[in-house]
Amino acid sequence: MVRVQTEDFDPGGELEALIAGRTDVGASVSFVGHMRARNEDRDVETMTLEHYPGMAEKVLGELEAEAHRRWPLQASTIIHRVGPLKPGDRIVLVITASAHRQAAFEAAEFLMDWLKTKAPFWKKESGPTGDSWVSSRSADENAAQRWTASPKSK
Amino acid sequence: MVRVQTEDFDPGGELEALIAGRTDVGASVSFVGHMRARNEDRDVETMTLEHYPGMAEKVLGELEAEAHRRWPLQASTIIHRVGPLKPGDRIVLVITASAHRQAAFEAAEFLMDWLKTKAPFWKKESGPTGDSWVSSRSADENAAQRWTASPKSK
Amino acid sequence: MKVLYFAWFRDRIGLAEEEINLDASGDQTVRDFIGDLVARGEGYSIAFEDMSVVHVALDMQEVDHDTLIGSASEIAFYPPFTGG
Amino acid sequence: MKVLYFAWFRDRIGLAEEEINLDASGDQTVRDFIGDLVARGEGYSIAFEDMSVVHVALDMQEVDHDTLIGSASEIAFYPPFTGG
Repeated sequence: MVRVQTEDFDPGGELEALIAGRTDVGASVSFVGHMRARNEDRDVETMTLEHYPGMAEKVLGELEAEAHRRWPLQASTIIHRVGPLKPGDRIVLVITASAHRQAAFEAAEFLMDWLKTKAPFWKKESGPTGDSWVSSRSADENAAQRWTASPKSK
Repeated sequence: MVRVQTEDFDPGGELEALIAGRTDVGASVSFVGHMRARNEDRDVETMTLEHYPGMAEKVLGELEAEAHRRWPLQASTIIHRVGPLKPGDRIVLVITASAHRQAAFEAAEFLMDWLKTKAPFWKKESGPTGDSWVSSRSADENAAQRWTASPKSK
Repeated sequence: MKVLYFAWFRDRIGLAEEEINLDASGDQTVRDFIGDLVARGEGYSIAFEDMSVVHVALDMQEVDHDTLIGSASEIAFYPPFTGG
Repeated sequence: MKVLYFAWFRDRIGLAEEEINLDASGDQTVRDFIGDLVARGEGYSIAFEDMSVVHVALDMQEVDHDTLIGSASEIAFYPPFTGG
């Protein structure tokens, strides 16, 4: 399940909704991205997330489908917020559920790495020194490259 | 924070309690182990978790401290349930919080791998064919071995 | 064709979207089309100054600069993604 | 010394814990002590049949079978861990 929304989300509630009543899930991994008050030595008062409506949902859906092709996942959730956020706010949620933990961990990492480099979202930071668009990080590019080969476990 | 308890836990509530009010956390990973109704082709009606009181808490505390030595974690939670559990019940919770996602992911995996092989808990499964103590899995031993070298990121 | 600008493309060009008619042949590449845009004014030429950070989607599918626009109904320009 | 048995050690021996006095010298190894336990009866000998799965903690610290018991006040026997 994929959602792009301005509202906050409830990580525990989303996990519950995803796997309630199931008795085949042995492991779930929930990743939450949170907004920090400092980023690369700059104070950030507001972060505004822009997205490409339509394409964002499409790409997240494709990433989720790819994760299910690569790992034996039983269920997954991807939620990305857009609009203005404050320090401490939740930004993104990825949940993966599987029979065993390794698939759940790997698929969650994969989804975050690819989401960062392949999904049309852009961050603008506003602080005491003005507004600026966040630059892409080479660390994120490198992390995404890890997954071009076949997965470690299946 | 480490806890061993018979009661259920609330993954979302524990995450909230762990990082509420903080603005330096950029990433949190919450792992939940859930009880499955089938394990290695056997139906399981009840799983009873036994532990070594005192030593279980001590070892979990040592594992948590080791994770904080290896990765730049800002906060963490480990909760392990004991006593009788039913299919679908939550068994274990590990939460790691860090400025960046890679440390949070790696530390959570590390904690689960070491917890499985180094913390004094034992599972007994009860099903239509009787009771039996769960055997340790070589896959868990191998997973734990990964972390004997130094961590991938710091 | 609907033309969309995201993030600092929108800031520099001063528009979130506009409608631009292509010649009907459809044999223009993305690169050709950017050339036409740059001729429209200073905002455009600043936006497309460093082509290494110009990313493009045709009908919501990422393409490279040599792709033919063909019969796409929507083209979008944006910098590298920074979500997550 | 307090002696604890967990999981199938407890089932086979039929006790969760017992108090056993060691000779005061403290120069017995874990392996020596297991030998004494096995002499106590069939439940013990079944429990300690396969020494490769006999894990031991002295005062809540895992040790190997050659460790001297010394002045430990608690010894625990258990199979490999299966929590998590």
